Amino acid sequence: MVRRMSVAAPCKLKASDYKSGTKPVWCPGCGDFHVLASLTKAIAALALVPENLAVVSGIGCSSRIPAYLNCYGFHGVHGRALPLATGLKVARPDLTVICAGGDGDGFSIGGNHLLHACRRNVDITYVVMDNEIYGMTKGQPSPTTAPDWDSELAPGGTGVSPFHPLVIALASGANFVARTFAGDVKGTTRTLAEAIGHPGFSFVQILSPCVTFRPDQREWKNKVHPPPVTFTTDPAQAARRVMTDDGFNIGVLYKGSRDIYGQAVERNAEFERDLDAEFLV
Amino acid sequence: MVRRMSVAAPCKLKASDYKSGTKPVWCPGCGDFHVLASLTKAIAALALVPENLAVVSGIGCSSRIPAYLNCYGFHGVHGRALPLATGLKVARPDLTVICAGGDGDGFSIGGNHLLHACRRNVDITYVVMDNEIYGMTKGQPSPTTAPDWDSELAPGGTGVSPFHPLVIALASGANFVARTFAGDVKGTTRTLAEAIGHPGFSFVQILSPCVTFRPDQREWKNKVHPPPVTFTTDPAQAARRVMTDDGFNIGVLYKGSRDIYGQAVERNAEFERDLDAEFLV
Amino acid sequence: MSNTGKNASQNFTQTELLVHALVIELEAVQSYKDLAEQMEQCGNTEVAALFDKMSKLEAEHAEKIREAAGDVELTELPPWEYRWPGLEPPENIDLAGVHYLMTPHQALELALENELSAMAFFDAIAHDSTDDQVGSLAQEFGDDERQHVAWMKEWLAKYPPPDDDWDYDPDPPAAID
Amino acid sequence: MTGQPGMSFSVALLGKGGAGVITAGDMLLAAAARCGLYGLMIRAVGPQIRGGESAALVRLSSVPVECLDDRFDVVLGIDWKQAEQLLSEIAVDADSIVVTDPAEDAVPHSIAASGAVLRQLEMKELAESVSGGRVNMVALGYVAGLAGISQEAIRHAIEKNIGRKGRQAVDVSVAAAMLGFSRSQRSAAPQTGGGQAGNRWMISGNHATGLGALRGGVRFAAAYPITPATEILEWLAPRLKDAGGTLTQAEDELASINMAIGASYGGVPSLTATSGPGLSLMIEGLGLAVCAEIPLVVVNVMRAGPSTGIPTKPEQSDFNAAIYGLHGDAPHIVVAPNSVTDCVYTTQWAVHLAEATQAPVIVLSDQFIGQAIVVADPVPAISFFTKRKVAEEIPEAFERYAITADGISPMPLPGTAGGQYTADGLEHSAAAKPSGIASDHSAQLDKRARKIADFDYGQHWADIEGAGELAILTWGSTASVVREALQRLPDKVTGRLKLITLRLLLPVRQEDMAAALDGVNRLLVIEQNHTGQLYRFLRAWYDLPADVDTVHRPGPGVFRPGEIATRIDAWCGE
Amino acid sequence: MTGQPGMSFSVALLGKGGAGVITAGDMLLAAAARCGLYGLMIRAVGPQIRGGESAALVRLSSVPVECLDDRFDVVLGIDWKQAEQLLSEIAVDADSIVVTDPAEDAVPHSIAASGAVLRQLEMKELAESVSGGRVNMVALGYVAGLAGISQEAIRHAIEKNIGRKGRQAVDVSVAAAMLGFSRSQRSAAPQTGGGQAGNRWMISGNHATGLGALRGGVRFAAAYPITPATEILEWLAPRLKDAGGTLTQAEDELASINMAIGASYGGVPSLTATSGPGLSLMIEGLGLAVCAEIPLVVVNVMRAGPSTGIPTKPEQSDFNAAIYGLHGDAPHIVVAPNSVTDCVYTTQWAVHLAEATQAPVIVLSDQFIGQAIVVADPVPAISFFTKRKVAEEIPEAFERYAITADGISPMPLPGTAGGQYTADGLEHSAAAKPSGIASDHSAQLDKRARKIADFDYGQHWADIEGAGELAILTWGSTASVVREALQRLPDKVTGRLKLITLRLLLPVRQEDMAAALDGVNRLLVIEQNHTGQLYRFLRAWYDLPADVDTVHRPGPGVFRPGEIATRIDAWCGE
Ligand SMILES: Cc1ncc(C[n+]2csc(CCOP(=O)(O)OP(=O)(O)O)c2C)c(N)n1
Ligand SMILES: Cc1ncc(C[n+]2csc(CCOP(=O)(O)OP(=O)(O)O)c2C)c(N)n1
Ligand code: SF4
Ligand code: SF4
Ligand SMILES: [Mg+2]
Ligand SMILES: [Mg+2]
Repeated sequence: MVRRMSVAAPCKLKASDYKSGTKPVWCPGCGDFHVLASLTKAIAALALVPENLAVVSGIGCSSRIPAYLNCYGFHGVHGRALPLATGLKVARPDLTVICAGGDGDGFSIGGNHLLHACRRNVDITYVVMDNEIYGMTKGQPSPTTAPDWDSELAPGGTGVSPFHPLVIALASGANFVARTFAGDVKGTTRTLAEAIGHPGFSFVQILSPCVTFRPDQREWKNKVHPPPVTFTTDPAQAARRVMTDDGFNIGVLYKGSRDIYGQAVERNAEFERDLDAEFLV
Repeated sequence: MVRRMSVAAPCKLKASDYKSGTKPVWCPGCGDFHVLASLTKAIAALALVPENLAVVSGIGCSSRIPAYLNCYGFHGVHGRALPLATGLKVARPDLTVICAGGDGDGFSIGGNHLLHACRRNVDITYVVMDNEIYGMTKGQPSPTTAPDWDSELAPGGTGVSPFHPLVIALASGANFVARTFAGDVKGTTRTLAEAIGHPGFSFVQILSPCVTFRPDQREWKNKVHPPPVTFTTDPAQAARRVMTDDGFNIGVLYKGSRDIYGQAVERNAEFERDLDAEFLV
Repeated sequence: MSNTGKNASQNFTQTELLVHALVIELEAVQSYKDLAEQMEQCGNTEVAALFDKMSKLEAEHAEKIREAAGDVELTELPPWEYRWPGLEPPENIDLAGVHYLMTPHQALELALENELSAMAFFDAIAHDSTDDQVGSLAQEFGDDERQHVAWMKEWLAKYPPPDDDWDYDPDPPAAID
Repeated sequence: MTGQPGMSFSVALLGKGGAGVITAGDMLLAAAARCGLYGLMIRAVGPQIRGGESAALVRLSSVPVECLDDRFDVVLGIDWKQAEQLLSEIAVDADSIVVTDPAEDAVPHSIAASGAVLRQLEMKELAESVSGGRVNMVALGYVAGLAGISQEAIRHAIEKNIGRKGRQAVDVSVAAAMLGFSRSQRSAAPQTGGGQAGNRWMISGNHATGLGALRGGVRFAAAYPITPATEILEWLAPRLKDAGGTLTQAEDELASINMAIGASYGGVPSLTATSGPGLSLMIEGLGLAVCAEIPLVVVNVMRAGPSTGIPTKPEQSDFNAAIYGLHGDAPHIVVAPNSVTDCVYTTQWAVHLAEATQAPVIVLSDQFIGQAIVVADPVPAISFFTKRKVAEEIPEAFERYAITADGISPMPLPGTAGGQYTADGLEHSAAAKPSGIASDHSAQLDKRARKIADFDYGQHWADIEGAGELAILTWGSTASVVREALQRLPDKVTGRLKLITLRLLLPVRQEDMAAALDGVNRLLVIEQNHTGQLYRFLRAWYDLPADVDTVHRPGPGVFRPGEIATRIDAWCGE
Repeated sequence: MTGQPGMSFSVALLGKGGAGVITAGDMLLAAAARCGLYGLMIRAVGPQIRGGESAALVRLSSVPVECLDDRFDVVLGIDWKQAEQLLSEIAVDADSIVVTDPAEDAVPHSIAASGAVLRQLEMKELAESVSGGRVNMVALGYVAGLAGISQEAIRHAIEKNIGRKGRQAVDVSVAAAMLGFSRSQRSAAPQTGGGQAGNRWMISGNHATGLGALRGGVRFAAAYPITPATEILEWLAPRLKDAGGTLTQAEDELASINMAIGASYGGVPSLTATSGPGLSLMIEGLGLAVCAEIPLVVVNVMRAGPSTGIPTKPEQSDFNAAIYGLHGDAPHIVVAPNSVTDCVYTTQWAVHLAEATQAPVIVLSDQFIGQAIVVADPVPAISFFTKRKVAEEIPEAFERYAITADGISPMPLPGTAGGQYTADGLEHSAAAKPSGIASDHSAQLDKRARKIADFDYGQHWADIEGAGELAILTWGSTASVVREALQRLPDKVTGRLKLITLRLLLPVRQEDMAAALDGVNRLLVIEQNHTGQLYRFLRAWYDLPADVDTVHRPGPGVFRPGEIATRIDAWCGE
């Protein structure tokens, strides 16, 4: 009556085996469906064992993704996915940890954790499904929304210029930086697989259209294009490139080789210190 | 018995008139004394009327500065100085609003607000007294601390690379970016005056030694030097420069001319909308 | 990015062709199944049924390819190693092209588009291939797709095109978090 | 239709996304208003953002109503695709009419088993017979007919709702509605014509909250969206602008509350609105406002908790967090509107209290109150002569945190010469200097407590109805349900009953309560949460009769008046 | 010296920054321990970070002591520069000895007026007579002499404290100390030799907390520094590493609590420590741990509030926030150590409770308990056999949030095949799928409440001493003061008295309390805050005797045993 898969067993699962069977709440046409497809394909390509993979998220349409995957998941609170993922990976370095969410979750309320996760460089992959909007709360501007986009909360536009997540990631020390377009499942799959495989903190911004509140984003498929040059290993150069591009360059933009946080620690060592002795006087 | 200064009165106060008389809690030799001196000089040079100036801060040694000034002040909670300053300036655009604090307050717990304050570009000046440490809590590493700096909380160092506040500010859209050294009172005074005068969000990082927990920072005075080139108006170029400099370039690094948040709003208009009418059915 | 060169259709081996053909169909089976589910979730049962039917059709097709392969072992490649003419396998229905209020007509148009691109994919190989055996196999697959195209067109004729305001939803979306 | 005082008629319209049941419900409500009826509507949704099943739960009545009925007179399903979960909130019985389209699936088992009368209506067919016609309009016409609503009123409601789309669109909709209407027949619906057209409001609680805030003088709002509070902020955004104020979208709730504090420190009455998770993030800011003595209104529209909980459903379970959540001894004010329309008044009062006491005020609304739309009598504007005790003339030895008799220290606004001081979350002396001295700490603690405890809240602290030796104590959205439950009970029960609805939850009003409970020997506390939070609070702070009972259950379903009437009846008979 | 059971001797050493009074106090304590005494020391500081006046308040005793005395036997001022504020905490009387350096300013008026015996000691001069000698060592020798501490013990303490600086440094210090010692004379200090050298611990409450955490099995800590909790984290940092665990510094408290939740989800017992402002920021995370059912220990070392308050001073005023602060109905556990040494036990127990119940546990310590250093008997290690109910074998129809009899659902750890599930802060079904259905919500609410309410807390919920018809109820650092106060009262008073010290603040233990209060007809609740938070909580949740009195006052000063003895005596006589 009990099934117990050997952890060491070779894993030959198909992409569809990584789906949980839970029906997404997403609107048909939402880019997040593509991301789900790409992610399962990337995981299958990497032959990751479902029970050794954990996907952690915050709150938002995009953040619902863990429940749709056949792996360990944590649907945390809004904006705190990265600390959750950090704690998990530091405590359990044997797991593959992916953190996922939206632009509101990751760049607005969660912006500080992005800075510090990049800096800390724990070996996790952070996937942001960027639709330039708060989808789940019905369409308010996010940090990546264009300043003139009209909405109920900001009639006539916010007047605030969008910020550049990739530049922020580069400036903060992310070890792998890429941008993909959700509709490009093949490219996204490859980039995700590469990001997961790359040591340290990997950041992947996926342009993932919100068909409900941003029907204009259906046009993105005609706008994206590969970057004019291949990735660099110089963050300053990468940052400058991204700061001046049109936002629709897709592909891997930067690969670094910084030290990984928490890898030096030897784990499960015997407890050596006599704690009591130090208090004796 | 009451004194009531006319707001329009010409203001010819000396720098010392901008001190409140409250004795600082700071350690003698602390760089923050220099910052206090520079700030009062800058304010005096700008002939700001004390009651039309507000200085807002968070928590930390550096964040104690409002109480030492003769102006309106707000010593808020840790990390939230920028939102306080933002609310105040947006609601009271007639005031000059300066936000001040430390590297822990501004870059660690307050990091997200820095991102978004830069982006929003409200007309305030943000002064960070960076001593690469949490002074007030007795010496823990901050986001700007070198990775190998040994401390009780991070024995042997954090292993985490410091992040670049100026690059973050540039990437997020700050409208004026400068770095000064506290010990250079003349340069700091001039830069602060310029920053306060510059419209939009101005960010000034002041290298301000903590003589108690970082006695090594007494060496800073021998390390700082003016930047090799003059400031730029291209944020991408500025970012690249700062990402590759030695961290001791001082001076104005960037001046922008982005739209200022909240300036378009017409204030104190007569209330025109008949609110009741819209509910009638 | 993928190698999308024009000559990509020239040098397929037989096994490669079979693998590509199989993957095209399997992807399509999955995509149609996903879409059928999505439509079911939205109560758009008519379109759901159509997608379901498409999925079954593609499954039959996949079976046929497996048969054609005989003893040849078809190992799947990492997704990015396939050589498709566009971003995606030709018969991979565009998940973004759907809408919860879409009509059967639109669903069929989508399907037709995909059958056409699959057909073009095989036709190109049939035309360009320097290997006769590969060429004729591709021709065969292309003909199967032609058959599908014909069916799609037939079905399309049965469903009226959508009204102008087919995607009009008088109600606002729901906020759920 | 229930046999209650006032004729009430409850209709549920169900349909998958795109069917337009919410719009139809909206129009039904507007049409009813036109006929002089009152009413209420809430929207129930499945888990999907788009395309999922949803329901408009509409109640019409000849007298004002502020809650749902226990049962539905009419349930109309445009389809029944994924209706199961929604149907758990829609009780039907043998007296109910269930309307279904023969072209769709059969009615779900739970409905069929209820014994309700089934009526077939070819909605799809009828809609298709009008070029461009929609099923929801057919449905609207049909139920409006059942409810005795006039054709003119239907036409008017359609016009109002979609008039901006042009003549053609209106005509098509009206035509479809009339087809539905023509198939319908008048049921025992409430009397129409009880009021005059054009003197009713149609308003949601969240909009009412926004209105109260504006009336109270709020001119700065900081916003971070969260269900079910977002509409307050979205409603305010353009209107604040018109009023010469600002709404600023913040990066998170930590920022939004601190922005509001900053603006208020500058002298501008300020507000932010949120729900449970956001309230949790605002706790530190609330404490700062307490200590630095900054007026501030935080509206918390409660949803089912804990944590993310059930965002689209109501619960009265943030009571404890609002009352006790702040660290340290942190006196502040908590008020709660007790109906959709009361949001106007209570929010305006909250602004007044915040400004007058220089303290943060939490307004505890909930998802039901916030998102329900009612047709009600207009809420008249009142004036509290709200005025912050501002230090305009600065005496020589001015002290910002001076110890005053009423505990309220005059506050200089930036720009006032000579008033310069540093507001502080550190404990401080009267002169606003940081202080760790015991006497300063206790003097400031006393003062901050006193200014709130001694403030004159007048009769607004509670709404008290009836008299007798039995009392019921409740608050918030539950109050309307209890009020209606009492109307349903026989005089011999209600004649012995007093209803106390708390509007002021904090500070406690011990004297007022003692007076209210004078002669009461049994008390029943009714609230919608798992642990009886109000009940425990009352025990902690008030002297209650020896015999106290409590009715509490969590969300997501709201209480219904019949359910509560039964509970009260049983309790009275105990 | 007071005439209390056990001989106690209180010494205050004052001096401006650089004078080294804290080090001298530390050595005094260590030397006393060497002589078999017990003791306690706290540090009092002015507002300056460096260079301000500070004081070491040391108490030595022949029996264990866990609180300060009301008065000081000896006050030694190396100087009196900015002593005024500190002196408010240092009561002297005609029996006190005040030691002053003739080369410094005269003793402050408040001291001079007390009638205390003034003694001159040329500390500066004596120190200068030894090359490299320091005043604080002269002072140490002098007060050690007064306390009857042996020269050997002084030498030993100096050696231990500065031995790493080399022989020379030790010799100089010893020489200076001996000069002071030689001027001194034995006073009526406690008997020394009551114990053996080497069998005492010298430990602070914060370190004791760290020890308890490690003993309990904590292997992950997330840190954001805050006074007065930082020492817990700093103590843990290297020791966790040795134990194969990790301490990660977070960017803020929102991150630290979520990191701890993430680590614990992974199966590693986790902790974070903070104080009031940080607790406020952790409230949302605590709610997540409740809903997703993740074990977690949060130590909150209370300081005076509200807001930033008085960071260096204790207060028991975060009680409400810890108990009630979470939004929604969010059952969790709150425990409180009742002495410095009890931190070891209570923290270890907290880890056990968190792991066993899959819930967050808040440990409410305070600045006094946390930063006081005691000389005490070693705290023996105990084992709770702490074990999380882990799902190791996954049955076919496994449900993460299964409804079980004890309310505890087996939890699969990542890596367990077949156990894949998504932990969620959204309400969910037993199968861990998001759910807004009433039955799922109430089943999970019931379960989460039950697992905590029904857990077996054994006798640890409270420490109960004595018997009688009068009872005193208290908690935390106040408990030690009350305990000593009772020792000072005559048997005819204490013979009627029962002392109940709550260790488990939440959940409530109604049956246990009923048993404890059996036969009690009057109750006195003692706590250190402004509003009587515990008292109100007890009223809310427990059936108390009709006659309940309350003693509560805020910080910053801690209660003293004489003060409390007087209050109790008066209350008994009422
Ligand atoms: C603390 C808190 N604040 C606000 C919310 C409301 N909320 C839920 S999702 C969301 C925004 C989601 O935007 P994004 O991360 O871009 O996700 P999307 O829905 O666009 O995929 C907000 C503000 C919340 N759940 N918790
Ligand atoms: C919410 C909260 N967390 C932590 C603290 C403790 N704390 C006070 S100051 C400080 C760090 C200050 O560092 P920085 O801003 O660099 O100022 P500095 O003292 O170095 O000038 C911390 C962590 C606090 N007061 N509030
Ligand atoms: S609202 Fe937008 S982001 Fe959310 S599921 Fe729908 S399309 Fe996707
Ligand atoms: S501790 Fe450091 S930062 Fe703080 S006042 Fe002293 S020198 Fe300055
Ligand atoms: Mg988004
Ligand atoms: Mg610092």
